[in-house]
Amino acid sequence: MEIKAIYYLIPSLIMFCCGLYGFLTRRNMIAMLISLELMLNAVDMNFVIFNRFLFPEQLEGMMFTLFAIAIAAAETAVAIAIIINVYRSVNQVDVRTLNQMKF
Amino acid sequence: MFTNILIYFVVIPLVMLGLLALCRDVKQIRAVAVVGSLGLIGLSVYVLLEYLGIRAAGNEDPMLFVDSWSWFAPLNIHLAVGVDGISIAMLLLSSIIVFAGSFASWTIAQPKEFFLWLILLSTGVFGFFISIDLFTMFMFYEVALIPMYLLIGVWGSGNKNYSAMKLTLMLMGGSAFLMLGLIGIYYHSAPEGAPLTWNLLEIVDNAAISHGWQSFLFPMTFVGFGVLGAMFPFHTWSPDGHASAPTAVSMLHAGVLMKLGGYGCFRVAIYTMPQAAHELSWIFLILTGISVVYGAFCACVKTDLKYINAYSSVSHCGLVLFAILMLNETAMTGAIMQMLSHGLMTALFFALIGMIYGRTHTREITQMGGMMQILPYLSVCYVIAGMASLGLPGLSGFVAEMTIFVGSFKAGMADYLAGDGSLRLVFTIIACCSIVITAVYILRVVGKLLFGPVYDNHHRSLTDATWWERLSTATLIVCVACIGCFPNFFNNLINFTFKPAIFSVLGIN
Amino acid sequence: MESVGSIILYTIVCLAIVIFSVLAVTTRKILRAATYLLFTLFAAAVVYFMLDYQFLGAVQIAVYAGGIVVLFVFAILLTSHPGSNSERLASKRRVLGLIASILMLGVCGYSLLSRCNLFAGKPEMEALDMQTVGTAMMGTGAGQYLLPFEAVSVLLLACIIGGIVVARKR
Amino acid sequence: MDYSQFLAMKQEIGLLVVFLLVFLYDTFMPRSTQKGLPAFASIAMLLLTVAGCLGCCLCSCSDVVAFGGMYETSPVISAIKNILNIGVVIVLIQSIKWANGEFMTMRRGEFYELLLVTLFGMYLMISARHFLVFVIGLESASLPLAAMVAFDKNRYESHEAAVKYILTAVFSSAIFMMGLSFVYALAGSLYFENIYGALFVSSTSTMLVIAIAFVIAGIGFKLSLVPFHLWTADVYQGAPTSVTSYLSVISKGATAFAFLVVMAQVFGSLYAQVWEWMLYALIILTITVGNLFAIRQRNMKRFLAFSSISQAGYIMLGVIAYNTLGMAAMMFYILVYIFSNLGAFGVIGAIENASGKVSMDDYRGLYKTNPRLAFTMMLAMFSLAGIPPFAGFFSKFFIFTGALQGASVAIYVLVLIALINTIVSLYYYLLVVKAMFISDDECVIAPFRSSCSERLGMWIALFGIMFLGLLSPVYDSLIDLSSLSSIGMYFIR
Amino acid sequence: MSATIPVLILAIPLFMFIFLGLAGKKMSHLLAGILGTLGMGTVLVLAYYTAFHYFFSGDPAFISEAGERLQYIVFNQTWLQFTDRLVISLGFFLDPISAMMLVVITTISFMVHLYSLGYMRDHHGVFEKGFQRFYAFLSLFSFSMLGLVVATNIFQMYIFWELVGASSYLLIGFYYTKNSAVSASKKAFIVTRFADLGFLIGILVLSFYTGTFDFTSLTSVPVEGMANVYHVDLSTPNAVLGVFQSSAAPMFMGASVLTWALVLIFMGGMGKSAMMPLHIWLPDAMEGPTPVSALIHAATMVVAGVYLVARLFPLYLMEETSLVIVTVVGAITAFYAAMVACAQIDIKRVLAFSTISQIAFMMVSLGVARPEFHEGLGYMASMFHLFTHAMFKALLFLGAGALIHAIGSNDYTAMHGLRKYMPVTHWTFLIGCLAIAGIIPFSGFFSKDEILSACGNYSPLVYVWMSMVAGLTAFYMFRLYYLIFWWKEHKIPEGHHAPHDQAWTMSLPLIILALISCVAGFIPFGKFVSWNGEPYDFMAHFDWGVASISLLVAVLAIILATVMYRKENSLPEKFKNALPALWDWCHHRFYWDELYMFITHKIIFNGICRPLAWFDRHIIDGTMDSFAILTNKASELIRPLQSGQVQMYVWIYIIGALLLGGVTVLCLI
Repeated sequence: MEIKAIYYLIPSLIMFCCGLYGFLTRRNMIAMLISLELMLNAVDMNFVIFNRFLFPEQLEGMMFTLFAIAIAAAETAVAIAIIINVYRSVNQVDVRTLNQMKF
Repeated sequence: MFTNILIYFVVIPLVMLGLLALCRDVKQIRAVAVVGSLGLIGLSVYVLLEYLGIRAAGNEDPMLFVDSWSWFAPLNIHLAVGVDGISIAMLLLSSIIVFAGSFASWTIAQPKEFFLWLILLSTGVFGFFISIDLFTMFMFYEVALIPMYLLIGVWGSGNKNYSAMKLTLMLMGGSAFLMLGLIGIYYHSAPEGAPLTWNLLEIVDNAAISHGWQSFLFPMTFVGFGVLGAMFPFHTWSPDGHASAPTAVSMLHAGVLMKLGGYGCFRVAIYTMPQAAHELSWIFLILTGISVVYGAFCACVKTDLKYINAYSSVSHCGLVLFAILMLNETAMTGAIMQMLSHGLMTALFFALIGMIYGRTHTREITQMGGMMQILPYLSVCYVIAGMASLGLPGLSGFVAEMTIFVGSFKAGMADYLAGDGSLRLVFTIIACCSIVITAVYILRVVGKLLFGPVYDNHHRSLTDATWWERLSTATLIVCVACIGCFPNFFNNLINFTFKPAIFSVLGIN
Repeated sequence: MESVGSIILYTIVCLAIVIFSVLAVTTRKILRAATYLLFTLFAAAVVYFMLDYQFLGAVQIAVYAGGIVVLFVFAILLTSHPGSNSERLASKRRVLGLIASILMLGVCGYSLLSRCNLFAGKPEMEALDMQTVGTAMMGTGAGQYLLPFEAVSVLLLACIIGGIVVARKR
Repeated sequence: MDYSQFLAMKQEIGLLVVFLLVFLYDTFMPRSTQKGLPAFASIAMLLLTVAGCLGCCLCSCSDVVAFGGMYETSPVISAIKNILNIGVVIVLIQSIKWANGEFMTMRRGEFYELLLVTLFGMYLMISARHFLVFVIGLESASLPLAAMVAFDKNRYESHEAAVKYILTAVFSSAIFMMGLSFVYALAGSLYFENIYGALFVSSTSTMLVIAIAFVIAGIGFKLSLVPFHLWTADVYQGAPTSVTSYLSVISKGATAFAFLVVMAQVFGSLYAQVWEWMLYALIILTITVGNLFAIRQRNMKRFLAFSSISQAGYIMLGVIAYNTLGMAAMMFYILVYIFSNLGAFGVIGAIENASGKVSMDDYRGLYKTNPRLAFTMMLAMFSLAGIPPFAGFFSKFFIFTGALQGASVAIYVLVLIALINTIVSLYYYLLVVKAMFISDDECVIAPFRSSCSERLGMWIALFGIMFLGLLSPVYDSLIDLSSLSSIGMYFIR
Repeated sequence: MSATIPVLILAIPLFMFIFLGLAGKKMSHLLAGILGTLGMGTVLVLAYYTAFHYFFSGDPAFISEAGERLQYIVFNQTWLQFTDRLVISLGFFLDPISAMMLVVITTISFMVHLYSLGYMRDHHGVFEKGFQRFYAFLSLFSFSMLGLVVATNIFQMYIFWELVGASSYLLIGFYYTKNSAVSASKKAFIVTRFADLGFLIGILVLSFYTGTFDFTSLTSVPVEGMANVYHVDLSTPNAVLGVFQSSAAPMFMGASVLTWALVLIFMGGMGKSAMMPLHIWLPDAMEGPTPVSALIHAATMVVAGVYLVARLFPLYLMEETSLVIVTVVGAITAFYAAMVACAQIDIKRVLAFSTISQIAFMMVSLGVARPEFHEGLGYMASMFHLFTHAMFKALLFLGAGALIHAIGSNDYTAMHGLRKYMPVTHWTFLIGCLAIAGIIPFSGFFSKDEILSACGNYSPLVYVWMSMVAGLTAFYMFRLYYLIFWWKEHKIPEGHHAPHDQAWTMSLPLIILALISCVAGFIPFGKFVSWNGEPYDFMAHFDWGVASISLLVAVLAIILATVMYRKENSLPEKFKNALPALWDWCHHRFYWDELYMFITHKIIFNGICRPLAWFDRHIIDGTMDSFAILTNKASELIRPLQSGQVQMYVWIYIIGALLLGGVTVLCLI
């Protein structure tokens, strides 16, 4: 048996969809961020898999993932800062309570 | 640039705007308004005389005083000006009505702002009439529309918010179609490979708009301008708008702004796309033909003076578009005459209604009566305006309507005999019926409002017209009578445009 | 033809990815979610190793597992009272989430499956040494990444400033 | 390793110098002089703008590609950057009063630093010719902004807005990168040029379409195209007014141009086949939904948020036009939009600073108490609505003209829908005018005198509103630039 | 003939109108009246001079060597040019009938001007309010009527036609504070306007086919014996000749286009001349001051319809059908009006219906005129009757005016036995009655007799019918006469003056008109007026048989009237009770007004206008508003999208992105 690209891609896609599901359903903002991390990670994996299986002679996918990890870290940092900020202000992290502005 | 006389039609209002902004008290404002509008009248008379002189010398160009300055070169947009008899007639009309309107709003509240907007509006109007570049034309057209909102909204009466908004939105809706049509014309204005142009004369010369595109663009432009020309069923802004507008604004709007519609329909839609005009005219003929009688019938039951006049305007302006669509020299001449005539007499009507309303604080004819005994001057003017409206010979309405009927009938019979159906003929006859209905509603108002016993004894203490009101109305009456008595002068002035073989393409005329 | 060991490894890793992902988004304990995330990230790192990108796998472990998850844990400890943050999902929300993710799965899965070149095996690749990565990172030519490197440093600086400003009490 | 290539990035380096200066001022100048920071930053930015404009006018700089094709600059790109600079200068001037407010003391410098970094990110987005650079630019343009949105710590809305912004932004970038991974799978490269070449010869596949959809969604998020727009209103409302105005004009303008570049240089060969119709649908949705929401807004900032959504739809007409005329018109539109919207935000900011009122109901009768502000607001509204002789009319007209060049009937229909929507937009812009001018109520906003900086900002905006359209050289030069630009080569239908 | 005098004939009244209209308020009442009267006097002299010159100077421009009278255009000024050929000109057209009309109009008008100086003031000599206005309007009317009759083309005629309509409107509504006067004036204007619509369309049809408005060209129809008389070059393209000979072909709904045109034009005439069914305005028009009724609604304006048909007579001759229609309408109207006149109480209404009936006589006369019958006797008779009728009907109206002025009421019930108090009025009124009854030697006898002869030539049926109407005429006139002047006078209440004859300004016109009525019959009218210009001796065509029969009928009718009404008796009551339905119908004018009210108010106003206005406000405007409402509704509808829940935002985002891609994929596949 040969492990084909698609065998890696499908778990990665499932990971992405799990992230999506979590992002859409979790009430805790930090849990949402965790879901986001799953999504980002899935994308990273995609790049790496494509790079490795389709275009092994270059490193673009891998480099992209490398930078994407850095970006994800930065995103997480800012997002957590903001969430903590909100927590200070309203004393909870439930995203559904953040609906003062609407319509 | 400033060697061309026409540009001053825009320059003078702009200077007026500047001066108005500097004015400190109401006297200065009035002075600026009066001097400026007199200047405009003088300018238009001067242009008229020059024009006649040049024509008499045998100049056969379709437009005179033509000049063009490049503006947005990449799109070939120019500030192009030029006039023919029709534009000059319209310029005269506008300047007279601005003049009369200034006097009619002599004692308006917040005069500075009012005149600023009013003059901005007239800037647009004048600019529109002198332009022969579609872009500048459209720009001035919209410049003329938007001040209406504030003029009605701030200085209006009654349900003014609703009316102002409705009027603005509907007119802008029309100009949405128009903008699409104009850009479409631009992109088909020249044959393959030649530079595209916005210039009307060049577009007509090129005659490059293909048949298919004409049938798409013609309705766009015609409806676009038709909304302003109060074409059924896009006329409903007119009654509400007029009813709420302050006097001078009603005057200017019915007198001049609605003419933009008719003028544009001819100058842009038909002038550049004669084939489509010929083929599609039946749709609009039906609509405008309906306008004519429909407006008149509606006017018969209204009791608010301004509503009556607004519907009467629908009817009369419908006649303008109706005649334009006949695509025949006589009828189109009549259409322009009707524009002049309707402009003047409706302005007169609205001026008088405003003056009466200013005194009685009601416009319901059921609440008034016997004004002839109380306000003889205004009442007599009202009767004269009414007579002009119902087409009494010697006043302007008659000559315009007759020219239209003669021309339309000719077109209708020609169609009928050629076996092209009797639509034109039938609608001509239907349109003719409007002279009776007009008589009905005019006399109804005159009878109820002016004649009969005094309805409300409080009205007995009212005073008759002041000098500025007299001046305003007298100006208009003299003009109405002038057209009515010496129609051939105007006829010849207008007629020239229709002489050159614009429609040679179609073999019409 | 892969070795049996790698196939077994592959199976384990894949199962880990799928299971821990699902668990991370369904568990009702937030701290557990972070833990499952950590496992998932480790599994991803293993995948990178399996695909011969050892450097990347190392970075993944260092940054993600070492940095981000720790950040999460801190944040969770800051914002939640232990044991109290179990949550019950409204079924409507769940349905909506399921619709979206299944749709996503379907659309993306279809587009992946419709590419036949994805059914190819792993081609041979030269072993990636650190030198190559380093040169690519610092070079200015084609296929070299000095500009993103500099740019990402600006981004990180800005995020630090932003994080501080936001998190600062006053 | 040719580090001299950094010299190609003159504007970015200039911007970083400004950033550094602000940073140094913030860090090392004594506390007493800190109040001078806003002015200092504005002047520095102004100098940069002037230098940029001069450079643009004087040097006939040609297209430069650096970093192995990752970065490109050309006259038209410099021009759009300069346009953004102008907007930023106005924003900075208008925000001086706010930035000198009491509660900003602790983070005055940070505001400017973050703002400059986001601008740097936008520069990168515009100049990027590689998706990695593009993504970094995109993130730099949004992450610090999230922090800026959260600046107003006293207001709860600010927090909520920040959360909404950061969560959706990160989510959107995940989707965007998902799309990118597909693109990468198809083309084997992230260089625009290579992708274009690869896609040019390959056939359309499901994966490609999905990839394009995700890319459009990712960028459309920043542009707030419907249905990727939902964060916009909340964030605009919650953010401090200065940030909102920055977000609404600069961020949007930069992204719009970057979007055009991406669509042309990456997916150009698929215009007619794939993304014209996607964009077609998005434009109709954007304009219509934006307008429909704007109708019922009472909060001025939220109102302008929806107005900006529908304006984004009009801007996209320049992309769907897919020709140099459309591109120039889009740049012109962005320029005009910057002035018009900043005119409006200038007034809103001034009133908010003076009285704390942001509701349209509070604006009733404003003309009686603050005629000049009301007048400025009205002109801004007219310009946004596209009323001549204000600049907005010209930009709208040109963008429609661009869209219709050589267009099919479908595009005519699109433009007609857009035009009909202008009526709806006119309606709600006139509602503001109505509240200020026509309403008879007593105005709750007492007469006040706005600060010099605010007035200066409004004057600049007014000047732009009045004269940008009437003076043709601006548009002419934009046309010249775009007809010379290399992006033009990609405009093949 | 120089144009000066004709221009003055038109210009003086116009000037007086403008002058009195603008400056009237600034001058005294008397001065205004005198100025107006003097102006009219001048016009009278000039018009007499012109007519005299035309008939008697022997100028070859006016009369050919063979003694035929020619048409002559004194001047013709282009007023409005539609196309090269279609031109409206304003000019001055002289031919026998226009010259005659000049005389009639100026005479009556002058009399009325003079008379009004006395009439338009109360018993204390105080002038009525608006006296100057009255004279201004009279001048306007005179101007318009003169312009009408001297029209060189049909459009000029239409122009002045409208103007007389308007001046009639103004004069009927002179007492504008009275609602009845206002509505009467409105009615008059609208009814005639409606008729004018037909006229206008008729003109349009005619001018389309002939390409001209000119009477000269229009009437140069090649009827035998005409072309040489009118000296028209038939080869010109304007000539109607070719057009209608070839266009006899175009038919429309079973009639030739020419017939349609002529019938439509006749419709205009019906309106102005108050033929059935467009007569309803004329009785109401009596709300105006009585001199106005005398001038406009008896002598001049109402005969414009007759004049119009006479003017276009050669054209009518081409289409038998149109003349038959004229005859039938005339005959029915004549009888109807005579019947109604028998049952009216208001003396002015009696006179009004009498006027309708007499004009119908003229119409019938024109309708039965054929060249082959006594060389078109009917035409001449019609014109003759027009002339004599103008005189005696003006006389009767002015007399009635004197009575009304004296009594202050229009009802004969308020009068009775006035012959003692007002002898001048009595005698002149009697002369008028005799003239209209057709008693020899008063003028009416001759003209009416000619008409009956013409009818007799045409068809015995018409003859009998018209003779019956002539008898009715005599009957109702004498009924009126007796009811006014005989019977027992009312008691004069204490402190009131007895009614008495009037000032000389009022008496003089009565006397002059009475004299004319006495002698006018002896004018050899045929010498001056005939259908083709050839003079003929009308005594040669005088049918003594017809004359004696009609005289007999008239005398019998008078005797009947005498029996019934000379003294108060029960005969009328009995008669009324015997035929109550007939009386009711006659008294209520056969319910025409009610019918019109029904049509205009119930059908047009309530059935068309109101629904249309409703339609406009609710359907059309509602549609426009509904765009706004729909937009608002849509806005409301999509509001939940912006729920404030960030997860919903994202959900929409992802679904949007997937749909965007998915739908495109589906479309591409």
